[in-house]
Amino acid sequence: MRELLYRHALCEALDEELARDENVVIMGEEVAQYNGAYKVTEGLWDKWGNKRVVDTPISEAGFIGMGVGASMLGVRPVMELMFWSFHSVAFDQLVNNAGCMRYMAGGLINVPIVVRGPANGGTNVGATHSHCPEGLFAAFPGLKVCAPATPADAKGLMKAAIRDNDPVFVMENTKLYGNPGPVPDPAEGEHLVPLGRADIKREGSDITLIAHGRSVLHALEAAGTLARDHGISAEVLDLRSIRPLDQDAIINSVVKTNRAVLVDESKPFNGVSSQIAALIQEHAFDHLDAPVKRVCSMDAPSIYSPHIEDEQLPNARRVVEQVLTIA
Amino acid sequence: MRELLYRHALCEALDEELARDENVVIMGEEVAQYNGAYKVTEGLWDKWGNKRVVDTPISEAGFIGMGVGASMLGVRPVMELMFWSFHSVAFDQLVNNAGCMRYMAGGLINVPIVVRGPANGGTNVGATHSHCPEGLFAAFPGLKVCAPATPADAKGLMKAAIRDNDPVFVMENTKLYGNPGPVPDPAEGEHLVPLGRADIKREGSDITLIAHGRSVLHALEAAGTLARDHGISAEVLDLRSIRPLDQDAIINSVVKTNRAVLVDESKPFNGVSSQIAALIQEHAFDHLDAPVKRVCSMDAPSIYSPHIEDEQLPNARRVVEQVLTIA
Amino acid sequence: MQDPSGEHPYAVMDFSSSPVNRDLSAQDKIDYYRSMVRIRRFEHLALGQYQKNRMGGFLHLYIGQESVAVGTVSLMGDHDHIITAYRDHGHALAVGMSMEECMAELFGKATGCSKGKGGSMHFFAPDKNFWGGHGIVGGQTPLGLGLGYGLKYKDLPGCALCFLGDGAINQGAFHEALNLASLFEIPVVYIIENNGYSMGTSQMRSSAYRDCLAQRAEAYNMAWDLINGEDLYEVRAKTHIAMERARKEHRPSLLEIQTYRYYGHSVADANANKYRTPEEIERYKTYHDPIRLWERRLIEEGLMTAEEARVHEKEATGETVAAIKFAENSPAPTVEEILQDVYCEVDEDSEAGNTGRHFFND
Amino acid sequence: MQDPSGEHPYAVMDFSSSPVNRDLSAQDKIDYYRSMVRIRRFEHLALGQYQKNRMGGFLHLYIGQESVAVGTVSLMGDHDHIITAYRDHGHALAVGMSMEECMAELFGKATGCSKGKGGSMHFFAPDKNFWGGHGIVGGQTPLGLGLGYGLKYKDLPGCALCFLGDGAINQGAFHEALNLASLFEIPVVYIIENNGYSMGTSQMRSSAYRDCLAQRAEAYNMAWDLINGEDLYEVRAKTHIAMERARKEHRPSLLEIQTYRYYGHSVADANANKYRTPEEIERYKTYHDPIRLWERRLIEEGLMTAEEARVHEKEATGETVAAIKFAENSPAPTVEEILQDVYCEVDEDSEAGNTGRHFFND
Ligand SMILES: Cc1ncc(C[n+]2csc(CCOP(=O)(O)OP(=O)(O)O)c2C)c(N)n1
Ligand SMILES: Cc1ncc(C[n+]2csc(CCOP(=O)(O)OP(=O)(O)O)c2C)c(N)n1
Ligand SMILES: [Mg+2]
Ligand SMILES: [Mg+2]
Repeated sequence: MRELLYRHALCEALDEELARDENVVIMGEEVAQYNGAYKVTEGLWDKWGNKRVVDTPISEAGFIGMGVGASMLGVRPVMELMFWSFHSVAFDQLVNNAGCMRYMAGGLINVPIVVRGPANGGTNVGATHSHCPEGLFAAFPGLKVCAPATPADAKGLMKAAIRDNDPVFVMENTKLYGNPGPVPDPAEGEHLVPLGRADIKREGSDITLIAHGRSVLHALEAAGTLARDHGISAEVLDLRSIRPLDQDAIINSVVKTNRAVLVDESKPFNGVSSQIAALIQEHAFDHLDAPVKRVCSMDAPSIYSPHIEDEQLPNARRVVEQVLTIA
Repeated sequence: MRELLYRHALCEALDEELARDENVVIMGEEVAQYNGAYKVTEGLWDKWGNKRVVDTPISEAGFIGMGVGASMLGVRPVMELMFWSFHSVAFDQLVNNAGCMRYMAGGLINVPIVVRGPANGGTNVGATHSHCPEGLFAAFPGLKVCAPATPADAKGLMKAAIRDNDPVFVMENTKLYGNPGPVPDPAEGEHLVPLGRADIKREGSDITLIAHGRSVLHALEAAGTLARDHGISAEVLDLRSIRPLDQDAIINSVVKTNRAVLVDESKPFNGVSSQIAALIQEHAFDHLDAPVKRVCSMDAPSIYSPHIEDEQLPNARRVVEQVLTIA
Repeated sequence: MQDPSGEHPYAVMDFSSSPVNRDLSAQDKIDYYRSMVRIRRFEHLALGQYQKNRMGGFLHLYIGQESVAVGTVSLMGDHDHIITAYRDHGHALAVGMSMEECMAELFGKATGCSKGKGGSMHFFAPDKNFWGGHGIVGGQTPLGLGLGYGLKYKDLPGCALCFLGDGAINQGAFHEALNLASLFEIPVVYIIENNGYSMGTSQMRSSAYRDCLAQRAEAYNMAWDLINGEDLYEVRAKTHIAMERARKEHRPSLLEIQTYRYYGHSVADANANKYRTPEEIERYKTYHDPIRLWERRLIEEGLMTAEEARVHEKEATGETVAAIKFAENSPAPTVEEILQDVYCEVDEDSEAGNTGRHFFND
Repeated sequence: MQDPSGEHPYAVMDFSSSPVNRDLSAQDKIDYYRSMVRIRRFEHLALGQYQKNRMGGFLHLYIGQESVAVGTVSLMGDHDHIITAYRDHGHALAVGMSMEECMAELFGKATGCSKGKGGSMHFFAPDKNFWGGHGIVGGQTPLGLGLGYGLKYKDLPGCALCFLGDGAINQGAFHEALNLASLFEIPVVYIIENNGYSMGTSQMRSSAYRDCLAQRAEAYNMAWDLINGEDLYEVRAKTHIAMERARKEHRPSLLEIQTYRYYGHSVADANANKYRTPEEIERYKTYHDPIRLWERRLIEEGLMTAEEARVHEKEATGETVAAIKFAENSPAPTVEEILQDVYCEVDEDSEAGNTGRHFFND
């Protein structure tokens, strides 16, 4: 299969959806003339012009609310937050106007928007720019959240998100943008990855490593080490979508392996993995041979120092260490 | 002991701290001349005047950021959000400026502010006004969160919060404001309740009910029913403070009872109880005779209808039902 | 009958011959009267029901401000859209929502416009181009911008009317929306319903400004106007200009309509007579009531008699009483319904709605 | 040497005899020169280190804007405070932070001003009344208000200087802060450093306004002024007026200082020469460079020779080289240090810091 970079897979998804549906409009800071701060939208303004690819001022609450409002009339805005961290200045528009409006209107309204951008630490940009808010938003019924780890999933989830009739928040990752990976050729048909379906990225029998986003790569690396150095066969389950969540896949895997370590770049208090741990102990209680363990970012605001930031984040070494405590 | 209403206990705390420290200033919408939308600050403007009790425009980001800035110079603002739900328009100031600034400054700064107000559903004001964000904020290292259930705890925690040198978010409850309860007389000395210390509100041996805020009352009511109708002795542990968290008290109780049901008005995905469940299964795995169960608000935006909203929230009946599934 | 205090800050001109008013039929003018009266009766009787505990939460009454909703909505065509804050009953009835669905919503019944899920602050009727009813102060202002954006994007010849209160202008989202509206040339008309107070805080205590609130538009190089809300003709005349500017030139405006609310901020407002004097309230009722003034006008124009006015009032009362009965007799939502209307895909039972776990109840 | 394009939008007046400039000593004026040169050298050499991968994240260079930080900070007294956005090296050095602690911070070392925790965007020196260094666009503007509030609350005779970019003015928090500043009469001076662009977006494409950005202050009944940033005398003269207004009358101001950045938005800005022409950049460097203009001025005034100027540059280079060495030789923070500086009570080992679990690491 042809290889694409994660960022180009996203761009291809946007391009295809722009072509498919004239209501799709890309907007955000520097997405048009500048080609995107991280070049995800590269070439789209040249190709699609001012109407379909729109630069906005630095007014996240304003333009995201604008997108929500326009979506009520059938426009389908795909809005970039240059960093997902900037959710903090648009929070009301995101959780109340995107998340609650359908409900408060008794179902008369739906809000088919996508908000996308990178949501991760690891790039030495400090605490305010390194939030991982996927668990935070998944906490709000009415919102959907996904976090692709590979180029193929990035493309497939982005296309599914754009076609979804509910608000979907796509959490990308600056550390993945440059990663290559196989992505099906458009000539062979549409490549869509449904929200709510996890993916076993590596089969195993002794323990389940559950992750999403870049943590999947740490889990895979750890699984390699575990197999090679410790004779432990680890299954790696990539959640891909946080809400809807593929709970069946989680429980099935844990029922098979009887052990789980969750890898999650969130901070530990109410990270995505807090919820997964709570679910596993509830739904697979009798199948667990050991407590569910978690590998999260160290519990402090994100540090700047490039010498040490990677130590704050999950990494394969820390995953292996946690696995060895229970396997 | 004399009885005070929850709101008056809070007011007494504010009044005492205004007297103790001339840097304490109360601010928020309608807190002064109007006496507070929920009358928590009643009489304080009359007594302390314009400098110490300040009405603000409807600009939550502006005045909370202002409070954070002033606190760096030694002022100790106690800021009311008329509803904690309005955190959504001040989120950046709350999580980044209050929560991360000390860290980003390498500890050169501290932010001794209190943000307070009601954080609850149950008053038929709809989805945007009924958020329970205690778990959401406890997720941010740098912030502290507490949620008193009784007048005495309300007073004691508020005073501790004001004296704390870190940002403390006090989650009150409109459904509790009118509740009476014993509160120690100031004549007998300062009444302080430290953050980070849970309180056993009822002793028991068969199961632990863990709650905070108004859910403590549901847990107590359920414990009564369980004792009376089912011969089950339930211990009720009131967390009081979410972060810092009294993990020892939680684990000790579960080690004793071997079972736990968490009662939590949060929505279930990443509610406070998700984190507690994750902690219990990790730290008391071998002591659990059954999965940790949770009673949360039903997983939808908060409904308006007064006929049905109480059914969306935790209540004693639902707690009893959950207990009976595992005890 | 001139307000003897002379305090009213603006000159009173006659706008009856403005282009948009000149050709109004007698029936049109009487319809406006009926529309205002219906709002007032609806709310008066709703207040009574509130006091009898038939509804929960807040009830923000619009009484005193009726000319604003009726005057502006009367200008709306098929492609014009409207959105407002939580004080939304007037706009809802003005766009043609039935008293039944509105009253049932207040009663929290499944027959309510929002199925009992939204309540007083969250009336919606997308089929009538009415997009709510929003509780977070200022939160609706970017949505209104989005309605205008959508119209322009789809090349439709309409505009969006976005209402907010005098206290709401100090929210950050509104500022962002104004800049975007002007910069992107969005067909939106922002209308500040200036009733002088945000809860218990007077305009002076909440906003810094030069001559009036709408003047803030100048900062964004945006057109603005100040309107005497007690005069339906003036409301129509000036709002029409702004709507035409939006529709034809894609240029936004900021209007400030001076008006007054007779009741407290909400029914729960215990201080309604403290932060303003009883005299102030009486003065408005006596000299500035938009319904009484319109009634007098129609009588002067020979289009309606005082007796006919009473008949309209009676009809409105009857309609409201029937709506109350309807609301009373309607079923409440069920527990199962709590989980509906969260996700469109789930409600529609689509493939996406059936993939993965959407709800996390125990 | 007049810009032949004549594009510069403001008239050039001579502010050397303004009250605040009149009595400057030769040494003062030379110090300003040295201060600007130190900033520029520091950043030039930092850029080199960045390109050698000695630091991570962003590096937003201030080169071209030095007169703004140096001119305004030169007016600060003991009770004046300052806060800015992420383009903060100039302000940091101007208030007297050492090159060592600044360079070490860029290198992510424990000896950095923020112990390697903040990085380029988050320099802090509370002992020098410098409160950062803030990465969220506009997020610092309510903090600046709070500094002014604190001064007034404590009855101190100072003011707060709060800097922001031309792109930041469209954030909601700034609007809220302006209204509060004017309404509460807070001694704060907001200073827009208008370098014409927010990342790749020109002022015209991001902001709607009438004549200039600072004019938005009128909406809040606030004083404002427009300043030619290439002239240190003008920066000082006009900023001084605003600071005095704040200190003596507790009235805020909004200043717009027109300036220019020579490099990209950050070093990572690959498009720096696309959204503006190389000619535009060259024109600024040739005709409007604040350091060269100040140098010429001092030479004309007979206070400094060209040779002396070169000596100052050399000294600044030497100082920066030493700072780089210091940064290189400093230790990185340890893993344990990641968990320090989160909670004051924990760091101080107080009772509150020891009650309950504060951190939730596995
Ligand atoms: C963000 C936010 N802050 C505070 C409130 C509480 N609140 C509701 S209405 C109101 C006053 C608004 O006044 P105004 O905008 O003048 O509208 P009016 O009530 O006069 O129609 C306040 C403070 C809210 N709903 N949302
Ligand atoms: C809320 C927020 N949105 C977006 C960004 C990303 N960003 C950082 S700087 C910048 C441009 C700011 O331009 P301006 O205010 O003119 O300041 P300058 O860089 O010119 O100094 C943008 C978009 C951010 N840091 N915060
Ligand atoms: Mg008002
Ligand atoms: Mg700029």
